[in-house]
Amino acid sequence: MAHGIQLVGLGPFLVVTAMLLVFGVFGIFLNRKNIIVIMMSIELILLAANLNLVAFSAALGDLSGQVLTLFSLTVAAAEAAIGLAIVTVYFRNRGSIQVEDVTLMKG
Amino acid sequence: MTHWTLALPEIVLSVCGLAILLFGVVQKRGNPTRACTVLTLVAYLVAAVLVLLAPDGTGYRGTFVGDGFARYMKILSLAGAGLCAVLSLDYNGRQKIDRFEFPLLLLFATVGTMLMASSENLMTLFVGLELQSLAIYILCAFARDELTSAEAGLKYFVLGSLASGLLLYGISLVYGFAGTLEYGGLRHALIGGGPSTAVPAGLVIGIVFVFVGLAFKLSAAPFHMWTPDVYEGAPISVTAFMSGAPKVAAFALLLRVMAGPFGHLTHQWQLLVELVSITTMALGSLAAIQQTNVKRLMAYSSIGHMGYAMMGLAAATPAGIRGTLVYLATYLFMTTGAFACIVAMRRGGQPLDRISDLSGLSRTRPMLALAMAVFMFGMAGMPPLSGFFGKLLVFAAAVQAGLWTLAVVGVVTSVIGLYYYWRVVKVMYLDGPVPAFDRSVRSVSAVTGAMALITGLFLLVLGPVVGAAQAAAAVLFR
Amino acid sequence: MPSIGPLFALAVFVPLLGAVIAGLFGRMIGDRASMAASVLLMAVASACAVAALWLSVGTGSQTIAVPISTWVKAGGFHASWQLRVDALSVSMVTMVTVVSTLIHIYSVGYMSHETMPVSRFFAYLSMFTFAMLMLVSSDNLIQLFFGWEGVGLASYLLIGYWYDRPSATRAAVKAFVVNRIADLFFMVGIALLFLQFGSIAYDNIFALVPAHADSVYTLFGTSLRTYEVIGVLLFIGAAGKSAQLFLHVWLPDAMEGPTPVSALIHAATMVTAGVFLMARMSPLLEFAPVAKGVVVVIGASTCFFAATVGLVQPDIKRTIAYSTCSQLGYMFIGVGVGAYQAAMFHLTTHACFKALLFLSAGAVIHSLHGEQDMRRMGGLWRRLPFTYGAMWAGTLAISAIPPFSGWWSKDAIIDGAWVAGGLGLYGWVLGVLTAFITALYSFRLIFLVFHGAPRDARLHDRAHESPPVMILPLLVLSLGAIFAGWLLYRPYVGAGQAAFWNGAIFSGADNHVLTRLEHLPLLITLVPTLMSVCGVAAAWFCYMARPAVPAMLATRFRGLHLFLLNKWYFDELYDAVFVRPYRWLAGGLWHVGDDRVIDGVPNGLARLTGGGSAQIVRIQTGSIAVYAFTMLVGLLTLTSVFLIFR
Amino acid sequence: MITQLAFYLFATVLVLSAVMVVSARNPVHSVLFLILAFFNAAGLFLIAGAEFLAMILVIVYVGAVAVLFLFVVMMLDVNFNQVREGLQRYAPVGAAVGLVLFAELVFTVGRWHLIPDVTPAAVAAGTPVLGNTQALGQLIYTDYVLLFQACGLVLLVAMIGAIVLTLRERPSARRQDVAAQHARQPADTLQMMTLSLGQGTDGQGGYLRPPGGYGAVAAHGSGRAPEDHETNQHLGA
Repeated sequence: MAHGIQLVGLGPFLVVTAMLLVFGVFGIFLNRKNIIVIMMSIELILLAANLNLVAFSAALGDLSGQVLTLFSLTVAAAEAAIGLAIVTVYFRNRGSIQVEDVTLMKG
Repeated sequence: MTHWTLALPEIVLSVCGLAILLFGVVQKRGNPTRACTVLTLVAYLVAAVLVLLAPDGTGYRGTFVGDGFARYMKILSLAGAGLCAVLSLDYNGRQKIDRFEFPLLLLFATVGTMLMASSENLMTLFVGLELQSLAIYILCAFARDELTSAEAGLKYFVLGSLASGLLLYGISLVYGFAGTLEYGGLRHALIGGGPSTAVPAGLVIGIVFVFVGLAFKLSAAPFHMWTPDVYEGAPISVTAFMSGAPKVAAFALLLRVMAGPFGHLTHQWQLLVELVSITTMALGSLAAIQQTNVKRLMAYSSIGHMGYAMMGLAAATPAGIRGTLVYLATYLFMTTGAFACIVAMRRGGQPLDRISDLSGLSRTRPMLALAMAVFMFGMAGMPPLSGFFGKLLVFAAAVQAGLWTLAVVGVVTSVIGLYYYWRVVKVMYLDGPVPAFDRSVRSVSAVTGAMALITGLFLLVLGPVVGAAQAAAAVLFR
Repeated sequence: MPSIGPLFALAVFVPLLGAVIAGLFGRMIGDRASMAASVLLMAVASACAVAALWLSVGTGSQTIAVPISTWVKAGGFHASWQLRVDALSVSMVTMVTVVSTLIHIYSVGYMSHETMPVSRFFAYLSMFTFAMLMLVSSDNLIQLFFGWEGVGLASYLLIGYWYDRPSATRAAVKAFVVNRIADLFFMVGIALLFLQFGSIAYDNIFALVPAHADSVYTLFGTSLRTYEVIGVLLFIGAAGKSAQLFLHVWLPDAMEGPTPVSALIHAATMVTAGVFLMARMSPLLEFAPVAKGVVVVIGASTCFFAATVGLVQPDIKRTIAYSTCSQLGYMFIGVGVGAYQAAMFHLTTHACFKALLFLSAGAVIHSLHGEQDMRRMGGLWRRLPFTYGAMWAGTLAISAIPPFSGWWSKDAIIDGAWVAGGLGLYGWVLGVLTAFITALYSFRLIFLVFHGAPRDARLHDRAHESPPVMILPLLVLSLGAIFAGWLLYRPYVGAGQAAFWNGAIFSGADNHVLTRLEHLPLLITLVPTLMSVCGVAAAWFCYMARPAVPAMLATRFRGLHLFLLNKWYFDELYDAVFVRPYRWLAGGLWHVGDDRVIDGVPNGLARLTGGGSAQIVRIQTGSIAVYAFTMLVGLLTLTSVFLIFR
Repeated sequence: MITQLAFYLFATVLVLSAVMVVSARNPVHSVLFLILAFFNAAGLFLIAGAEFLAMILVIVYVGAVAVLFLFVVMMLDVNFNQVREGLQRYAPVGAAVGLVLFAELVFTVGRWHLIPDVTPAAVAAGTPVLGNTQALGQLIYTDYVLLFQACGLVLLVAMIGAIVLTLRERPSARRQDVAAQHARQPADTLQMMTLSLGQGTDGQGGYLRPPGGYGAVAAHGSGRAPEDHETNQHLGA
């Protein structure tokens, strides 16, 4: 499978990642419901970027892209942990994680 | 082993952080927060000394660089973080959020900041930025029993993660189209193509994404929306930190990336930076007019300042970068001082944050009012206060680079800015007094006084600061 | 000749001393002393100026630089305080100082009934003169601009001298604002010049002009020649000061100031600055044919427009004000067709007879205790014999009746327009028509004021001749109005012009207007004179022989009459085009109308700022989704901008 | 051929599950679709030749992160029956923005080519002799060690953060403190009293307590004042 990228070509990979990115973006601002879904959308965006990096890395025959992917996976995991912690704190204070409710401060 | 000495400040600071963490966890008797904060300050001091002694050079397979620019930015960040640690001593105690993790998170955020300043590779950029951002997300929600703080943390987290996602996507595009993540390699690739070869559009898009990711951290318009809410909600000690060191670090990245590897494409991104700078300046000054909350006012003010600082980058000349660096230094001290004043706003144990609470301050607390007036006028750019010199340098650079629109917008928004800064001074000096604030603690007064002195007497250190900035800027144009 | 420089510098700076003494120490030393000081110093200045002119002409009009000090030295930008002595500046300085001195003397009498301390008035007058001298004697554009703005400021102060009258302050602000708008263009022009040549000193610019003749600006796909752009920008600046069409609206309102001020503004300073600028920049304009065309068209149109409006004005000062506007139009025709020398000639003679007319009118008003409506005058010639005589001299001069001074200079311009051909013919036709109208309204004035039966017996009976201190300047100026043309024709435009100007005014290689002036067919040269005579005859017919005719014409051609009486509805037009939409916009946005334009502009701006602020704050809803959306829109905008413009 | 087929299969499922993540009504379903998306992304990683990362994605992401999501969604007991009335209003604008973004990306990214003269820097490190995992390991433990350690710091920060934000020590909760138990002296808890006949301990409060109260003995913490999270609930109203 090492030559998978040559067989499929880079183009389809990039189109898939672009779609993932756009759906992640959609999820953020079309979502009127739940903050956790927003966080999942962010995971989708990060996944798109990671997939991009891996695909480019394979196409270039250069490993630094994969190294960065490794780091970004680590960071994303940490981010998810912190994000969920913050959501929990917020829920304890507010009793809700509806997106519309997070508007205490404005102006 | 130049390898290890190169990153010695970061390594030492991280190890100190781990040691302080251990100390805080093991400590059973009493509250270790105060001791941890003091230890953190000591660690900052050690790191600052090491930064000044650190050698120049590149290491870790071209991911890390030590040079004058990094040194300048690191010293600024350490100064900002240290001052906030001092402010937190009193404030957190009174707000009942004095847990020893606070100085630790501050410390790790500073490590991230320093990594950013030394980045010579897009990986370092990303990891440093994330280390810093994650720590700040937590800090924003640190007053976990207050709804506003939790909301601030949540907002900053969600939008910040989005920005990081876009940044990472941009990095991936740059990587894919240029074939490398190293600044040196990127620069080489872009110049190697020669001026005749067209730069692939994907690379250009990648640059835009990276720019957007960094602009978010700078709170440049239209990526600024989080700023006022987060500034208002987060504990003031955190807000004071956020408006200083992270901005400096984000600017360090922006300058390094834009002037370094993408320096060859200046004519392509210049318009972009110009647009964002104009929007930011206009927005910062316009929206600030309506504010009644001091923290929100400071938020919009910091947005505006980022617009001015960006003017130097838009000029894309050594003089412009120098202007931006000086601007950042003056801004850092003014904003920290202003937040120190806000920390002192407390009556009957309750923190206050309305502008009207400052009413008649000149009679109840003349020194505090004077310091606040110095910061306000400094931020408005009145000579001979420090803010004036920063503005002068960036404006001059913009004009020199022929960016007249930028300079004109800058002047107009400065005039508008003068209006709302003046409003604060007016409230303090001309309105009738309200009951006095509580006596402020010596640490807060010391920060306020020191910052006021730096702002007021900046003229005395102008030479060395400009010299250092000049040397730092020259590094980027090797 | 080494002594020209100091003399010239004295002529320029002594009025400043007068302004300082009268302005800063006026209260301390009293009105009489400050009056005496400023008048004496003006006299000294004019003596110096005359001496400098004499020496300069005697030594062949060399161009001499008189350095004062370094002013700005920043990077590549360098400006110094330096005076430039050449035929152009010396003649202007002489004219300005002499006329100003006479006006100063006259003011002593005119302002004698004032209740307010008049030291302020004399300080302004001297300052005004100094600013104008600075303007004409400068060696570079920045210094010129300094004087230019000084003139604007002083005119603002003087027009609004009676600051307790709302109409006066309004007129002052109007003049200031209109001038500022024009100055903006002028500044842009200067900036472009600096960008093009890297210097703002005349010598450097003029030396480089031929070399840069082909440079262009590209704007929206069309390329514009640099010189045309700069020329038009400079002309807009000049048009603001010289009250040319579209920017003339301030001039008639400026009559709110005391009459000596009007005389100073209209005769010697301020309005002539534009013409002077054009003459000064002749080396550049000669390379900008399109810009010159614009100058001719605007000049000729102004010339005609102002004359027609002057025809029906009931107010004596406003009639003369419109005549100034019209005469300036002549000068711009001269500039536009390349006959700068003729324009300068007309400028000089005009200074004499316009000052004379204004001061005479002032004497009439003074004697009638402030009455300005000509319809209430009449038959005054017995009561004011000296004024009457002076007014005749001025009227004959402005009507271009040979051999009075106006005839020499105006004919030179009109003939020049004929010689130039092309757009010049437009100038010629309107110029000739205007010659008729000029004679008509000038004589209308004299007939209405001095002849016929007194229309207001009470006013008539109380009228008295002015004191000698006011009559003396009238006498001197009358001499000028009668003889100046005859005296100056040879050096200014005649056979001696090349020697006199000695390069101060540049004529392009194919600009032969002045040389061909000599060889015009007699018939062509006679046309304007004939028209003038017809005008006089018409005026006599309408206002002496058949006084009922004007009223009949006014009712018959009611529309036209109203059109003229309302100054072609320019104020209303501006109101509709600029003021009203602005107010509508402001009102639509903020539901608040503002009654006064002048207050409306700054307040409106402040509101705009506040309103924009409110809008921005409204977007800040606190919703994460909205924030994220804003970020993405920003991202998309930047990406698109990048992709489109890269 | 089989590679292409696998790619398109994984890609299709990935994109579809991404759509479902965003559009599912029930957040629990969203999380499950997210897991599906991660699995398929791992498949794409495999096709691209990044085996180690593919495994990491499954183990770390699916095994830890997604489960964490699931856990939080269920713990917070959010009301997911609310109708999304806002969606319809914003959908057209949002869709337009998203489509333009997509078009721009595909338009530019689709025409991929390297800048001429570029020689990828780290090619040598990925020598075919080593497997993907070894090659990565060799890189991150040598050249990129600083960044690797920085990532460790990121995780540490996340740990500190999660603890500092969510850990609550309730004074009412009784935990065993072995050291305290060992250190207990009879005098600390035992009080000898002489009581006259017919009188109980009522005058002393009925029964005896240890001197500092149970709280001081049972709960060692950061010394914060006792707090109860129920008292904070009113803020949410």
